[in-house]
Amino acid sequence: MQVNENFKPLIVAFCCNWCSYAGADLAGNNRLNYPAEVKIIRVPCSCRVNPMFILRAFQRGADGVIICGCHPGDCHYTSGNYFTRRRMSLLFSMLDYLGIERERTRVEWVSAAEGAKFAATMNDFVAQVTALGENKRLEDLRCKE
Amino acid sequence: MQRIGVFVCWCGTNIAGTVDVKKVAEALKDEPGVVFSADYQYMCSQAGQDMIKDAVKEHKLTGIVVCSCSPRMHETTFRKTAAAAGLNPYMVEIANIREQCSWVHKEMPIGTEKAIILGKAAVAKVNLNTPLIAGQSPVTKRALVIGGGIAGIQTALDIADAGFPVDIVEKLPTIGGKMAQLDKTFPTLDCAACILTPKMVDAGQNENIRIFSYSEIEEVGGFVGNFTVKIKKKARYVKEDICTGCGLCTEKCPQKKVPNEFNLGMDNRRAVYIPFAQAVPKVATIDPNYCTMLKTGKCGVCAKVCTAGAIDYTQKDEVFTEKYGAIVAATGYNPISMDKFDEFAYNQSRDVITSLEFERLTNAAGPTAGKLLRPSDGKHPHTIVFVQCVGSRCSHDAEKGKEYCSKICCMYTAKHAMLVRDKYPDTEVYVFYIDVRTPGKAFDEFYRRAVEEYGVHYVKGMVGKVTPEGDKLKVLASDLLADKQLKIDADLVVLAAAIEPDKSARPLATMLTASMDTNDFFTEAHPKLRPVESPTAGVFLSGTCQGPKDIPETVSQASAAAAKVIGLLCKDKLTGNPCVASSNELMCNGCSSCEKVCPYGAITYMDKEFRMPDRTTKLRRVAMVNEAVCQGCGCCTVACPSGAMDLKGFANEQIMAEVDAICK
Amino acid sequence: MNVSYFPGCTLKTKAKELDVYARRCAEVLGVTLEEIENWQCCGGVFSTAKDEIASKLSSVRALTEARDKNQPLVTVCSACHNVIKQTNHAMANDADFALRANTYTGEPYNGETEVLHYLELLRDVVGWDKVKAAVKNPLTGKKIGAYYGCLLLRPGKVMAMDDVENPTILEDFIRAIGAEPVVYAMRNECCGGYVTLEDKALAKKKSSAVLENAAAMGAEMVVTACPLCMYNLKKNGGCDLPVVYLTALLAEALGLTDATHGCKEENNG
Amino acid sequence: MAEHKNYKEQILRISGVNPLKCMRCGKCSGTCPSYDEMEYHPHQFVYMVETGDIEPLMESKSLYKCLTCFACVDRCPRNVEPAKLVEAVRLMVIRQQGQNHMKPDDIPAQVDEDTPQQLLMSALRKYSK
Repeated sequence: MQVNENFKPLIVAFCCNWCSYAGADLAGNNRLNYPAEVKIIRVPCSCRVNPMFILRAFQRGADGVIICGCHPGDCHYTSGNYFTRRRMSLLFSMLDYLGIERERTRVEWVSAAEGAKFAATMNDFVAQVTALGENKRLEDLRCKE
Repeated sequence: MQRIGVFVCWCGTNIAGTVDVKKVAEALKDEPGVVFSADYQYMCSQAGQDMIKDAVKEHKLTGIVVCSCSPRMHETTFRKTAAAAGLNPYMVEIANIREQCSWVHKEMPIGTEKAIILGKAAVAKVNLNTPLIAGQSPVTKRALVIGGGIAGIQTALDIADAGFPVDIVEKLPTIGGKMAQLDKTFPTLDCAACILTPKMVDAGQNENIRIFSYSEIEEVGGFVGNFTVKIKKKARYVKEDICTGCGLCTEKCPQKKVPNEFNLGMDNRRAVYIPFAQAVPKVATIDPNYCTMLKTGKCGVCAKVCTAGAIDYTQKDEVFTEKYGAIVAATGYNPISMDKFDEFAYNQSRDVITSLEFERLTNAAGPTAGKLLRPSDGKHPHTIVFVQCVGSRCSHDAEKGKEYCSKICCMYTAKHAMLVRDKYPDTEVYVFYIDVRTPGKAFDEFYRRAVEEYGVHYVKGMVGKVTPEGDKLKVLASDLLADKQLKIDADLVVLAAAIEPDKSARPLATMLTASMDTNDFFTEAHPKLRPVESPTAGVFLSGTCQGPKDIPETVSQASAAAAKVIGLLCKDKLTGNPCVASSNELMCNGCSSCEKVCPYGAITYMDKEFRMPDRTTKLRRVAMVNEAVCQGCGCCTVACPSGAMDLKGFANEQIMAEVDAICK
Repeated sequence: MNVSYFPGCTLKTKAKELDVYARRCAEVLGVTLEEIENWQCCGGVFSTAKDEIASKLSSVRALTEARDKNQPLVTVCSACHNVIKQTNHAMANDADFALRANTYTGEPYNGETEVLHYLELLRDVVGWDKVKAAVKNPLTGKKIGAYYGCLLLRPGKVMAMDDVENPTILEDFIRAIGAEPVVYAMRNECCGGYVTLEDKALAKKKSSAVLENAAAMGAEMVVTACPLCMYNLKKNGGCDLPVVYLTALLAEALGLTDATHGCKEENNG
Repeated sequence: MAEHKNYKEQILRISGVNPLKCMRCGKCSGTCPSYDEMEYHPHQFVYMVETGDIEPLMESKSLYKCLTCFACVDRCPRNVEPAKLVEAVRLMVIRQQGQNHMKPDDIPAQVDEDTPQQLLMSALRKYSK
């Protein structure tokens, strides 16, 4: 496989406001590095993430999408992350069918206390997506500049 | 079209160190809708805020983007600034270029590039922001305190003193908690009971305080200002209002072999019991696991001897619902199990005890009436070994114990050692320590007194093995400073067991939707600036459920939590979160998908008349969101198949715009 | 049920009764021990060095054979068990080690085999209830101290047989054969077996500390699974407390033989 | 000398131990059954490897007194595994040419009729290459 040494993937991370966004803040407080390719979008709860957002991201040229929420049982809204888990497993299998590898999508539970886990997760995910290379599927070339 | 102002903060060098703020301000200037862009050293300062206000007026801004620290830090600040300038506070968006950019990336070009993208995403979002007006909800002027230890008692007393009614729910038959079991307290050596019991009595007699003892929380619903809590009052088989606490039943009960949990199983109580003399409420409780009458239907001695007629074998658990404006968690701690540390032979010898058991052994109301006697043979111990840090400070991969320092052990061990030497000068006392940690007022002085005045042998090192043999405990330990392995024949070994949050805290946190750390301590809203609040609005933290603490710290936190509760209960109305779901009636097809996923029951359906284009009317079933109940998770928006449901402040369009801006 | 069986060098020579009784008792309890073909000595000690590969290959081969037969691998000797279980753990969890070992053997193996000590076989496969039911000659009234030593339990995370500091498996065994277990703290301390050649004085000190503690707590005999412990406790224990193999006790309880007479016979044969 | 500096690195690599995890509680030495026979004790092995002070350890008889009983490994609250360091240092010595601590010729004098085979086997494995 051809690997482009300079390839920097574009990663969209949806983080729930109560756990994972705070976990990302904690990673910052503790100065735990992770690649700048990760861009975080704040949502109130991981269950706010509409599959449309993910499709849109891939359409617009994202190489990977990760959704982070509270650990099961710890959702600020009691049960939102359970919905996320079910919705995303369906969506990811559909994306897989469409040719977007499973490794490009991920759901991860990161609590507000897990800054280190946040950074480690992002490092791992970026490495994983980088290894896959650029995502061509679903991409709408009209959206590229 | 919006008129957006962009304000890029340097945060001193926190942001400016890795992000070229001038370049960011410059790059965002040409984004759609942006009419003003500037940078400043500290946007959150008064001068910075004034700069925003001036720009709003001067450039007739309709929206604001602040590129600064996390919105969790200063979103409220900048919303207030906007409001002061006459803007709707929800026309502000924050681009987090500190925690999620400058602090995690090291190189200036990379940090700058990312900051620009985050800024663009925020601009894209603000372009679609609409003014939001928060609803208001009334406040139930009653507080709930969960846990009746010193933390819960202090919180309840302070709230009650301010004139608000407060309920304490305690799972045991009496309030008092761990402090009631302690003998003396460091560093002043005043007796725990002497300072605690007056507070227990105050709580019991205060007209603003109701104590639900022997009770547990079953269910929590609602939100800040309007919690609905189901409380289960367990059957104690004694009518609380009639029992006089005379204790006659507890003397006559024929079932004498029940391990006494108040003395940590070191002696026995009866099946009907009052935990200790100063219990509040001073009411007997029948233990259904041991009561012969409840188990076999034959006995009834307590009912016969009770002159008040308070015994009621038919009593059932009772569940009732109360409404509260605020909830305080004060669930406390327990020493960890010593099962994983049996190299210290805790399970093999009765003369290896934990420090809490030691408290009971030296307490005048304890199993030995305050005489320090060995549990195995009742003899006076002549050599006592204290082992510190048992189960504290363990690494994660050791797969036993806790990673944190339990904080109180150094001081109580110094206290125990000192008291033993004071009362029994013929006793040799060894304390094995890794570090002696005594940060606190008069703490180190106290520890030094134990060494210098009382002659306690402090040994830097750790006990590796305790071998019971004959009536001795052979203690093998290292003395690191002398570079020796010590072999001590001890009579009593006391383990300073790590402390952990009470097991009831985890299910409670789930009910409260309050977050916990990996050790099951409640997480505070901010580790420094909001240490007594949970991130869940209306839930406050008191005492060791938030982290290891000694008594003075617990009491300070308890009072601080009370102050926060009082501040909340003083308000007549609370301004809610306007970022709630709303349904577009014209698109709603009445399918009920949203209703099924809503955890709050905030969505109801109604039949509504709609005018059709042909001027007829049609009755359609449509979703309605109760804005006071909706918490804004957005789950329904994804469930909605017709795209009718959306979330204010985090609308589909807004998030899509952010995605587009990032992926451009 | 058939299981793979790794006897080990000592069970074929100095500790024959450990081997013979293990097989006979297992048969009575419905388990056949199938000896691994062409097994090689485990090496007697597990090297913790990550770059020691060759010394662990005999274990890998035995494990691979058991895997191919789809059987758990059972050992009686504590040392063999320790070496094989630790090797298996490394094959499953240390990818670098597994890669290098597999390069030697040429047959990919990644720790699939379940390694059981004879005691685990009794507890988890046979079950104490079945052992109890098979006892014909309960050792009622005998006070027996269980001697775990170091090899049977440690390192705890790898051996994962029982609680390292508060084990019960041997005590449960003693109860199952009708005797009374005596708990003493030195039961999971080392007898010093490995240094017997190097430093006899140290071995004596360690063994006698074990037996003294067992005797002080009222044990009338001590049971072990390890030939090395057996040798060392007997030779260097400095105490006339009898030390017996667990399989000998089991055989006695199952009515297969009288423990003391049986050993001699088997050793001579 | 350059080669010597390499010792620490090699020891850390073959043992897989991170001595920085040690909080210096001394429990390993408090529980070591061979403590009295050792010149350098388990906690000192950890500390001295960390500081790179390895030659004294390599010259010490302590290397051959460790019983490999793993008490220090299982009881360490920080999961440092001192026994693995002792073994690694020992290997650094006996892997050098002519440095076998026990030679086959030394053995017959120590053996009696009951000596189990595994003892001979493990002694050779532990003390020679």
